[in-house]
Amino acid sequence: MTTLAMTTGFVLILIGLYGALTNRNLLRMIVGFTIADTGVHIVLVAVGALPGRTAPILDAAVPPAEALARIVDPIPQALVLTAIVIGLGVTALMLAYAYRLFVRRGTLDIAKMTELKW
Amino acid sequence: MIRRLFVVLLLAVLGGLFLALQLGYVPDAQLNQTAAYYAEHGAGELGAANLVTAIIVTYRGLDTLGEVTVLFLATTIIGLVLATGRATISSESRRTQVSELLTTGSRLLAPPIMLLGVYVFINGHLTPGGGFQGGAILASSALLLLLAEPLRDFSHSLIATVEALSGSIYVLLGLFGLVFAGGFLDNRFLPLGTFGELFSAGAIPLIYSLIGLKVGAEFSSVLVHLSATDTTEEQP
Amino acid sequence: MIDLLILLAALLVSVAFVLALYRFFKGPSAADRVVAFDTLTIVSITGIALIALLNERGIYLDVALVYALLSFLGVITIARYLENGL
Amino acid sequence: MPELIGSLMLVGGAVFLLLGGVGLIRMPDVLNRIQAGAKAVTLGTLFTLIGIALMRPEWALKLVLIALFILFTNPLSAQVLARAAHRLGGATDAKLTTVDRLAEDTAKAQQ
Amino acid sequence: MNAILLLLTALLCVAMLVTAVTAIMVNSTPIAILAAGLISLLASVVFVLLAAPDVAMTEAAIGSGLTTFLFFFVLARVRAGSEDGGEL
Repeated sequence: MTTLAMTTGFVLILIGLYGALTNRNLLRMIVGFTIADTGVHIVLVAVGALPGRTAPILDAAVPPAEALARIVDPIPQALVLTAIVIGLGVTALMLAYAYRLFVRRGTLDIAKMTELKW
Repeated sequence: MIRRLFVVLLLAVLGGLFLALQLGYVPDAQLNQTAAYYAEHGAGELGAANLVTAIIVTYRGLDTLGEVTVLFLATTIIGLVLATGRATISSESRRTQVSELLTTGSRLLAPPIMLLGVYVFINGHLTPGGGFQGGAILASSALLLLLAEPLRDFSHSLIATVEALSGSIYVLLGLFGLVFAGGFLDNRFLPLGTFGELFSAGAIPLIYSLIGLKVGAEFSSVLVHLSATDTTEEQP
Repeated sequence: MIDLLILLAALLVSVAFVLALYRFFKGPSAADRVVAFDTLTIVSITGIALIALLNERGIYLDVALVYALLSFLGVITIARYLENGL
Repeated sequence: MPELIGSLMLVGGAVFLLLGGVGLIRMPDVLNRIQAGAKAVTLGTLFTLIGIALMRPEWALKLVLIALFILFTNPLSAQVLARAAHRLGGATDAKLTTVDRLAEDTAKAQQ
Repeated sequence: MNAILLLLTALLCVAMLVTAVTAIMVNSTPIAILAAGLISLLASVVFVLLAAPDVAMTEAAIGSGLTTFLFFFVLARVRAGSEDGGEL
């Protein structure tokens, strides 16, 4: 189960990067970036998920005394939690820049923005 | 065409790297040292049932402060970028009216969504969820109102006040921890209480609620800034 | 007996999931795809409830709670976009 | 005994979900597919949630809340979507649909 | 019982991969954005399967509503201005 999810995450990163690098529309590039982002999250969570264990939340089902033997690693989960929120901030920032570029140029085609070419 | 070939080559190299990682990966049978410490002592030291919350708010609290700062910066930059973009596209087409059912339904549903957000971040130390999720849910209720009434005026000053106040009190609580307990953002300057009850785990619910309010205000301000990009007059 | 029934239910839900997914990929118009998207989210709620049942952890239901209350926002956004409302 | 009834209801709800999926494939046009996707699937989900509530009575409160939320939100999204599909045009098969009250009302309102 | 969870994981993973390929290959931008939203919804179920309900809740709260809204909002503004980008 863990291996399957990890493989999926890796393939999602590759697919997302392919989309971000080959598309010419700025919005489509951001979509590819979002997919790669999700892939990274899945890989990180899969690294922390030990097979046959349960969520790191202690209640009647998992008393604190048994926690060591029964819970998964909580640290990657905490990292991914913050990464998702930052990811939304970054996506919103990219979209705001794309919108500004569109207002200035009237196009979203990356090939028509030639200032940085040499 | 040559560019696409280059991209495929790059991805092939990256894929080979991933394949090597994947084949060499052996899942651990036991928790590593840090995680084992958190699992063994987290509940007793901090009184939080949700270990992810314990890590985010207390053990790695400084990282969270940095993260909230990054989010604040992103929001501010979005506000700056879009504030100069008010003069917009000329051929603004007329918006379709909102159906009455959506207006009524959104008025009915926005309070429960807000309530769910508050529930999620107040119970962050007991059940899954916490400030970041609760903040996103609060922003979702603002999004629903925005969808139902696109021309509604959201109070920018209210959002800014909530964000600034919760941010300052968050840092202040961290300093309280420094003075009255073990270190910056230590939650033990309030009594730990009984494990598993709502008012337990010291200052964790308080700190996480403040983070929730701050994140919710930040996301709402992003949404409001984006939706205010056209100021062309609308037909009623 | 009960285990078998749960297995049967999981299989049926999986088949429903696959059917809705087929409509999502095929769907001639954009509205078709959005209907499939809506169905997929609701089928996922049942999926999460089943996972909670199989893992014996009631706290997983909180995720389904958030799912049930927020997944319709995406559908409404897309519908408003389609009718030129955004 | 409640466990058995609960699991039977679970299977019943799953059958409704399956029927909703089949309807999504077999129905001729968008509006009919919205019927299948909204009604049958909502009913199926309610059944499965009630079944699980019978199997685990201590989870009943949360499950009822989930069911309530689905009852509130799903009709709303289905209605907004149907309206958008109607406005886009081509939502119905003209041979099968003879009455279109929304178009009549819109025409009346514009006069 | 483990077999069911494995089956669900496999189903979700295959669905995510196919959806990702669709999102990259499809011609119309709105459908690509819709597919990206579907990926994050499916990912949140995968997170529940991987015993990470906190992460799943974050992904469900952010991936479904907020991201989709931001994308479609910019897309609607772009469609109002010109022809490229917004056709269905």
